[in-house]
Amino acid sequence: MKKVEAVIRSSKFEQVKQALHEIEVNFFIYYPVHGVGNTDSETSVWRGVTYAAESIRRTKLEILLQDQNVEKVIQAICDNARTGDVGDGKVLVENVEYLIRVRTGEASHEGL
Amino acid sequence: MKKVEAVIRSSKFEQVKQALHEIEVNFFIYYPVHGVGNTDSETSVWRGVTYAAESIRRTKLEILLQDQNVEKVIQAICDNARTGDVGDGKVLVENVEYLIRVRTGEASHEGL
Amino acid sequence: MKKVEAVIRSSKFEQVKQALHEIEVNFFIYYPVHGVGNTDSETSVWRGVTYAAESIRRTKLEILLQDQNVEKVIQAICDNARTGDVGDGKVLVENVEYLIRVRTGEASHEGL
Amino acid sequence: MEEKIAQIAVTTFTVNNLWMMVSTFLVFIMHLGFATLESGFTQSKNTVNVLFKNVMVVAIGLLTYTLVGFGLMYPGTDFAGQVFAFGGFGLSLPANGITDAYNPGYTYWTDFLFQAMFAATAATIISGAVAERVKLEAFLIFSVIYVAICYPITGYWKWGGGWLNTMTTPFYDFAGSTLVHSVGGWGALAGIILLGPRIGKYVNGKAHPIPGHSMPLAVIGTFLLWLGWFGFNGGSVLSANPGSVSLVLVTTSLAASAGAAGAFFTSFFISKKHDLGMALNGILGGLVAITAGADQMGVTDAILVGLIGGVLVVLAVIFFDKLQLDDPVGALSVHLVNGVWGTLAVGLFGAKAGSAQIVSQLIGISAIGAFSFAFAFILFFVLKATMGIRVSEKEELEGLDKYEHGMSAYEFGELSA
Amino acid sequence: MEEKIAQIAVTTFTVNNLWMMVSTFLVFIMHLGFATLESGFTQSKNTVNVLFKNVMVVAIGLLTYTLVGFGLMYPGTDFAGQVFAFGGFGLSLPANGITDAYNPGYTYWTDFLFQAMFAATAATIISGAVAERVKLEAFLIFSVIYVAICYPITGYWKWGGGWLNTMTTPFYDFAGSTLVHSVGGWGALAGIILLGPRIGKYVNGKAHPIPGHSMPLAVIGTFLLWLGWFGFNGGSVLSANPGSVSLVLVTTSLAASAGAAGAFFTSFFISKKHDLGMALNGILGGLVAITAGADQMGVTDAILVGLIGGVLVVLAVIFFDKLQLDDPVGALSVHLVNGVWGTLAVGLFGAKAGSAQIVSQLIGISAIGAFSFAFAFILFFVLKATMGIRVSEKEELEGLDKYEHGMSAYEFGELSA
Amino acid sequence: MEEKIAQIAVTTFTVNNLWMMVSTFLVFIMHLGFATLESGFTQSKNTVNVLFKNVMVVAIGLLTYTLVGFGLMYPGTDFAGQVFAFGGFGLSLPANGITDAYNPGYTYWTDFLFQAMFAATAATIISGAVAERVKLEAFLIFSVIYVAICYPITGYWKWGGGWLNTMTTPFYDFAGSTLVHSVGGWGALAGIILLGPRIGKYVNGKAHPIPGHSMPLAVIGTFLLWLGWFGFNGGSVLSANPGSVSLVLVTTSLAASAGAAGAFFTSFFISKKHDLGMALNGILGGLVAITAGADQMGVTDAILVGLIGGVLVVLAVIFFDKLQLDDPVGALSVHLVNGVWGTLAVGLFGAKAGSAQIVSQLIGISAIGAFSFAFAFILFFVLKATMGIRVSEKEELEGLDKYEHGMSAYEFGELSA
Ligand SMILES: Nc1ncnc2c1ncn2[C@@H]1O[C@H](COP(=O)(O)OP(=O)(O)O)[C@@H](O)[C@H]1O
Ligand SMILES: Nc1ncnc2c1ncn2[C@@H]1O[C@H](COP(=O)(O)OP(=O)(O)O)[C@@H](O)[C@H]1O
Ligand SMILES: Nc1ncnc2c1ncn2[C@@H]1O[C@H](COP(=O)(O)OP(=O)(O)O)[C@@H](O)[C@H]1O
Repeated sequence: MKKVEAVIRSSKFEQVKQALHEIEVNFFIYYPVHGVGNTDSETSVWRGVTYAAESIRRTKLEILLQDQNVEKVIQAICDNARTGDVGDGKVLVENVEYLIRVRTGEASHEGL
Repeated sequence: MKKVEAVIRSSKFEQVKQALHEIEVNFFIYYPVHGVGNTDSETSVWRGVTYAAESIRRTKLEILLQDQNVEKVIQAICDNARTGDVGDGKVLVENVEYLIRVRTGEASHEGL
Repeated sequence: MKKVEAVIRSSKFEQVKQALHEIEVNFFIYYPVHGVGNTDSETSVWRGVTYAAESIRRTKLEILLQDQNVEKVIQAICDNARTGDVGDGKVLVENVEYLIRVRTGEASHEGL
Repeated sequence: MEEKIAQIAVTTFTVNNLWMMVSTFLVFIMHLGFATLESGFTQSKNTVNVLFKNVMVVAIGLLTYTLVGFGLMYPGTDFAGQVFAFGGFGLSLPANGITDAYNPGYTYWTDFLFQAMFAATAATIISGAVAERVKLEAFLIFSVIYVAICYPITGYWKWGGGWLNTMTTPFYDFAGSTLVHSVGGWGALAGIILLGPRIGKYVNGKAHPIPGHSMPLAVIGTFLLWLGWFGFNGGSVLSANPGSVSLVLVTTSLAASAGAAGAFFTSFFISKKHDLGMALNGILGGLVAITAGADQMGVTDAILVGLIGGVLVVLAVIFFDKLQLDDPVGALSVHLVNGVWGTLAVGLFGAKAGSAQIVSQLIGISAIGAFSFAFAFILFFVLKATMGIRVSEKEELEGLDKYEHGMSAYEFGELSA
Repeated sequence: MEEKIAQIAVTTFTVNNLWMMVSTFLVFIMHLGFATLESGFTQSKNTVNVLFKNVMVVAIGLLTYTLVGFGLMYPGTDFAGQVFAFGGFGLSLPANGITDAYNPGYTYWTDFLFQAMFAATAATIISGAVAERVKLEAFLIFSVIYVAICYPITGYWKWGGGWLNTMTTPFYDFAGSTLVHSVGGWGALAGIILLGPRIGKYVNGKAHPIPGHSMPLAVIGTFLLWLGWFGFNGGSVLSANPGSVSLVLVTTSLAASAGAAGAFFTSFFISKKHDLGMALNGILGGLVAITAGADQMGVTDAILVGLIGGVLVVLAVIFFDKLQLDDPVGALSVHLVNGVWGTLAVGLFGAKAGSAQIVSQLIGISAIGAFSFAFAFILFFVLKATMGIRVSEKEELEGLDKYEHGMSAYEFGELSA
Repeated sequence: MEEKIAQIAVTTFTVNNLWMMVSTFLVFIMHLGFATLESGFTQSKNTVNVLFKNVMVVAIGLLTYTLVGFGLMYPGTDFAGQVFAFGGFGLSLPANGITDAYNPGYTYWTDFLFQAMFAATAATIISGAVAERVKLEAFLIFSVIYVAICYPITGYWKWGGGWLNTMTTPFYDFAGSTLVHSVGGWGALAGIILLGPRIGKYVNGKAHPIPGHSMPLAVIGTFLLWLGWFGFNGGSVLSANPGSVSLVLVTTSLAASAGAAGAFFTSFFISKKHDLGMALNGILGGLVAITAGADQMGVTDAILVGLIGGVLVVLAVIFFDKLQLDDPVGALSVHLVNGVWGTLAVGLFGAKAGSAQIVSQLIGISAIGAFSFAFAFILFFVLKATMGIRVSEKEELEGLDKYEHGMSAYEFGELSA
């Protein structure tokens, strides 16, 4: 089983969520993170001083998937999170040894 | 060494923490996340419109463990995070290559 | 490719960020977490009751790296996040199967 | 002895003027009420923008009203019964402007400041309705013109002594259900129509709620508005007359309370939850509704007018969502619907009730409604055609704070990181 | 000439009434103070619930007091010296209700509104003490009955001219340390006992702090309460008498300041930290303490009464925690303990000090305490036996906002996501 | 009849005193304004600390002023024209202290309380400037001494009847651009110099912004300060004189509005963004600037004085950053720069304009500036040498709340976890 982690623009989150639901990916978690990196230059101002924001707000998604679904999920995320400007984010794939469903205690190596 | 990640109901967090302390698991991190998934139906209301909350608040724990301790930690989490209703969450196990303690710089493959 | 995850004191974050930039690590994400563990004893007070704060605020960094860069990044983090007191945090290394850049859709096993 | 007796008139004038100054402060604090209410009911990514509009509208509104508005609205007694009149630019202290020869209730300066605080309210009402998508500059230009020209003209029709005031059965609007609140409400309607809904608000014809980001701010706003209303209505007595002012305070409070109760029960009936946002809007609905007849109602009248106002707010919010008119803070339901209801209620309840009055009320509601809606629509339309009135999609999605202001309303990073 | 002289009385009446109206506004704003203080001192998962209670208590309190309370509390002079009396339902303007023949200090309407704002306070005090676990409907029903019946009855004993006022040495409670604050405090105690502590508050007999979620809200609340107290105490002079009112404002401010100082030093001595929550409670403790004798104290008396009040608050918070009486916002320490202390202080400090007065104060404290505690206990008990007064464990753990209100107080997702 | 006529004087006195009490309330609420503004403009890890300082400064300031300050500042008419005088410790009601024989405008108690609320302001201004790094105890000791001694001495020079008031062309400072705001500003400057900037504020000579954590709090603060200024300036008329007070309210409001406009345009010109923080500071700058001559300016004068004030604020913020004087909330730009500007403006605009007045204004600005800067510098220096005035690096980085107070200002864990 795999864990797909995606760091995307927060403003694209709703669209990505819809796209995931359309391909029947209904379970995942997400949370806000700060991204440091190449981004569309955003100038911030505080009390007369203009400065480059050193980090930007991004949303991170974590999705647990059976191996065969990884491909299409990545596709869905990339297609929907893309604006074409620098700063669209990254998706990565990690291996998960196994997974337990708290409610039942059942464990699985392929995903639930 | 393993990393156990658990996504549980926030309202069960205190109980899980106590249970972990009881089996001498004293170090971990946690943070709030939004869970999308099968949950006990929660209806929200905003200005007269009733709608299904599209995500729910969950707490995610990350615990680094020596391989032999994984079993009992999962047990403790499942036993204490369970309500029996849909939405109790998931626990997953990942492999960690190695770990460094910042204070001393010492590295370990089994855990500290 | 590797993912380095570090949990450090939030007050050391700025210094670590500068150090990472100096060794040309310009891309990463970070977010606040609660750490449970051995820490410099912090006493909190609420309405006359003194109690040990059960968790402390830490910042977690996630950095994706080509394998050969892991070493020096860990070094930079440890050197700059260290105060020498208990509670300086941990750094861990995980394996990442592959990475996709959302903007272009290009995938890589070594890092981008 | 003679002198001492002369002092009586001065002291009486001083008391009246003191009350009007206190009322002015109370109306002033309504602007903080609007700022907190509107920012509480909108998303945190647009909070700086909402606050900025509310701050600048007060400042610019006061300056504009100084320059043009006051002269248009109160051109002086030489211009009674007309449709349009202008007393000149700027402020100039008339002879006797600081004695009771000017007015037994207040000095020229107090008069101006009290009226100026009112004027800025109309623009502020609109700011909530168009929030989270309107271009800042376009909105500020709109506000300047609306406060400088539209609000004073319709205000003159009644309070300035214009034609609505000289009809056989004069139109009655004690403190501005129509002259202030509906005028704001009609402007809001025009803005909402021309702007369209926020992205994601209506998906496949269904309303998709976009919850506000801070209920404490919304509650602070509502209480401050209620407080301010004591001056808004109480000051509209235009003197400290003990009987009249204290009656107005009682009807105002009871209508607000009944509005809360009306919205509480209606919304619970509909959604089976205790909807705080609706309770707050119910209070405001009750307040707007009582405004037109606060001095004409008895205790029971006031409670009924407020109660119906509270029920109407809830139904109106749902109704406007059906029409896909996206009003983030409920400005239409509170200020337009209850402005109309309250004005009409003067013909149905209380001392002035009667069919002749109903007709006059309908004339006033329609005339002012038509004028101010048309004015606002044309103005927004011209702005839309020229500079544009809506921010880009990208800006709307990522938040107006980031692009227009280069800052966030909140920085909790340091705290929880 | 005659007419001008008659104007003197009218103007004097107008000034007095103006002051009482201003005081009414100040007491009104205390409700926003309570709303912000109580929500700041409780957890964010229950914030909507806390705010909702505070908003509805004002609205319902005003309506209830209109219908029943005012008639019970001020039945009129025909009912002097009794234990129970009722002047009739609703409000009806008496002859001369808007002239100084009714009262030299205010009109009937002002009288009612000032008193009604007071009445709602007692219920609001309770709302903080039972927060985070009480069922909303049960609390609202409790409030209605408490404000409609219990508060007016004990209020009548003293302020309405009942038996406590006609004793040889009359019981003295200037602005309500006992009649308002203790009455709220006793009700809070009954509620706390019957509800039990919040889950997790006492583990193995040790108090486990549950910190409040927003110190800025708590500070806003405290300052607004202090501001409101100028009207609460200052208005209790019942006229604008320059000497009396200004003395009351000074004693009130100095007691508040001394309360802050008392709590500051006491809590630093105990915990070696600068405890903001305690400083805020110290201010409130000082304010409650001075309330009974604000017009009878000199400068030094006021400072001492406030200082002791501030010390008492800190000790009482710790004491109640020892007894496992879970009071999230410190309502018992502030309103009950200092209500008793302040009432007693009238017999110990200032112009009325003396043993006869001490006895009278003790009689008043005990009689009103016994009646209101019993009333509240029975009422909560009946509610507990019938509809239940506590939410389910699940609801308490996940937050009342989610289940009772279907919303969160804050939505920062958009911001930081 | 005689009696009725005597009542005229009493009633007149009552009205004047009532106005002064209302002004006192308004000045009081400025302290909440400062608390919210300063906490909004600083980081959330230091919020409890900022709030704590603001709360305690009011409490301690009132007590201190009771004990020493009032006697130093208003020693009585026997001490006219001097440099230093002392009327005695504590408060003691003079004969006729509660009639118009004391003063036609207010009682002794009102006098004291109004002045005491002013006094605490000067210390509060400093608290913002030294925020996020000053040691709490050191700051509180500083405040006590500053409010007890420095502020009253320079205050006496003018308002207490000292030498600045008895010059041929007396120095003019209507409500305290210099006597209150600059005195606070000079103290702030001394503190900033001796403390040094916050860690990370200036890196390689470049200013690195440290954004404040809550714009809603900052907006609440600004509106409350504007509200409070109605009492600060309006109350400085020292009676309810209708013409004078209402003129002052108008000039105050227009200067505030023009200040917002000035800062709005200047900051947009500089940064191409709509800088909310600057707009808020612009309002405050306009208010401080008009304070010295609020009763001497016409409508256009007031607008110009405020407009220039708003422009100055923006330029001054940038200027002080160039000098690496780290002022988290802009206290120097608002209170010091505009305090000086406003005082000078009395010689340039309005009824008193003229070269003799300019000279007197410069004398007053310099004398008071020199004295209060020197006083503050020496006092901070002694504190630095003895107990230390700055927290440890660790404490500053992790936040003062954690170490000095053992708590966080916000606990949202429960909410979003
Ligand atoms: N090596 C990395 N480790 C962790 N996060 C990264 C890494 N590289 C990029 N990111 C995250 O992805 C975001 C977008 O990536 P970036 O490289 O700036 O844009 P693009 O992929 O369009 O070139 C960054 O803001 C950062 O948060
Ligand atoms: N595949 C997944 N990837 C990531 N998170 C998941 C996944 N499945 C479930 N979760 C998280 O666990 C929570 C509970 O899971 P759910 O399936 O709804 O309940 P249950 O396990 O009781 O059937 C979800 O809200 C979601 O946040
Ligand atoms: N096994 C673990 N799993 C997850 N997080 C941990 C683990 N051990 C430590 N941490 C995190 O690192 C922080 C510091 O670690 P700690 O052991 O207290 O200090 P030190 O490494 O200096 O001995 C802890 O607060 C905790 O958040």
